[in-house]
Amino acid sequence: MPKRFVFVVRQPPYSGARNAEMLDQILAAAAFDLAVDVLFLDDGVWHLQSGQSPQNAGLRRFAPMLQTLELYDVREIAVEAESLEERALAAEKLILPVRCLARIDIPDWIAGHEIAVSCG
Amino acid sequence: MKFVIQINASPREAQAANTGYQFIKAALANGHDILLVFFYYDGVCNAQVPAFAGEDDLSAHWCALARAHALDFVLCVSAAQRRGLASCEGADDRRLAPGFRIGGLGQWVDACLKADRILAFGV
Amino acid sequence: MQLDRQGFLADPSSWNEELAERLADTIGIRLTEEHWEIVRFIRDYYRRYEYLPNARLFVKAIQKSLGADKGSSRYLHKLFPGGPLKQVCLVAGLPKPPGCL
Amino acid sequence: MSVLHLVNTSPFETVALIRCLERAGEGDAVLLLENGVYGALSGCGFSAKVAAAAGSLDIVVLEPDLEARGLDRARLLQSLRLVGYSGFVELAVRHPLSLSWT
Repeated sequence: MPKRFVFVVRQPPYSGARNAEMLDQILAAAAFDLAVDVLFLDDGVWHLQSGQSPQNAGLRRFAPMLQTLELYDVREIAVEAESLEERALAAEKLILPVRCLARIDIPDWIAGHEIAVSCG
Repeated sequence: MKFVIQINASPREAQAANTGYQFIKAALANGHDILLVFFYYDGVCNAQVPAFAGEDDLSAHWCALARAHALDFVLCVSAAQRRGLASCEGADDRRLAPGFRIGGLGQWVDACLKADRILAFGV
Repeated sequence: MQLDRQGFLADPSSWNEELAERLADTIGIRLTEEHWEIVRFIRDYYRRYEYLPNARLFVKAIQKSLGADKGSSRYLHKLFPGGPLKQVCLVAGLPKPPGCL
Repeated sequence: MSVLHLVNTSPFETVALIRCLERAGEGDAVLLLENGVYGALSGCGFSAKVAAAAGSLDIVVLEPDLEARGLDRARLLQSLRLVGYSGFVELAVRHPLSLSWT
């Protein structure tokens, strides 16, 4: 059976080159037609906030890049429901369709993978 | 067991690279295999050679370890390019400490598929 | 037409179809409709995602959008023998993709 | 598959330790290393949470990092165990997955 990857994103956007580099690593696995899931936790969920316009801060937009997750058949884009709630974010207003997982179900969900990678 | 190790931090900013180094030594001492040490994010800075000697220099320790155990130390090319450690004009490994080479995420994925365990040091 | 040290268009906003022909000329390629299809594809990709794929993803993205015949290294190498992703970005007036040597 | 969680930041500086404990599953291990070893202290604001989690998790402290920081065993929560780098490798062997928390 092919190995299932999960990438866990906990850092907010605009964390320097890290954002693009974490996406490169996720997509590298996806490019091999592997089963790849991404989990946004804690401040990582801020990546999914709609309406980000960092141009006036002199920063590059990252949200469009994240949309390539869908293009390359990343299997599941999951977020933790509590992480959204704590930040007053609504799942249906995010920039990508996501699967919401309750905090209590996170350990079992992660345990269903063969390779876990922290992306900061 | 077969390990893939990812080093994500510069040796000058955090302890994580040193921890990874200690872990690899212990894993080898316990009879495990290290398929690949992949340097990513600021971890590519482990391949920089300091311009002066004297301070404890992890890159020298990495070199010795790579030589002693014939380990494969790969820097992600785009992470290295972003930090000025690889040129954009050709495969130029000359600015790297001996023992390190330029490679890509494809090698990391490949090694992960063959490995029993994947560990990262420094997020 | 101003080029950078690696032969890429210095000012991407100055790109137009006529410049594309001249850029292609610098790498010895005469653009056919097959070339244009790939050039338009990568410009559209970059406009939408503001990010360039790596070589492997590039092939995969073409596969999804133009079909398996065109989404193959062999087909793309025939069109752009010096490295499809790098050369198509050069012709399309886009930045040099990271990771390309 | 069980997870080896690595926590390498001080609980006085970040919430990584608490966030990790909230997502660790029964049978997982949590290794406190580097500045994360401060999370093994007793009598601090977070200590009760760590002690409670030690019921269902294997919470382990990397001894060389503890020594480096001049902390002796007497100041730590009772239920935690200490390992060296070999013990760290054994933990990685026992748990197929690993996640880092910063």
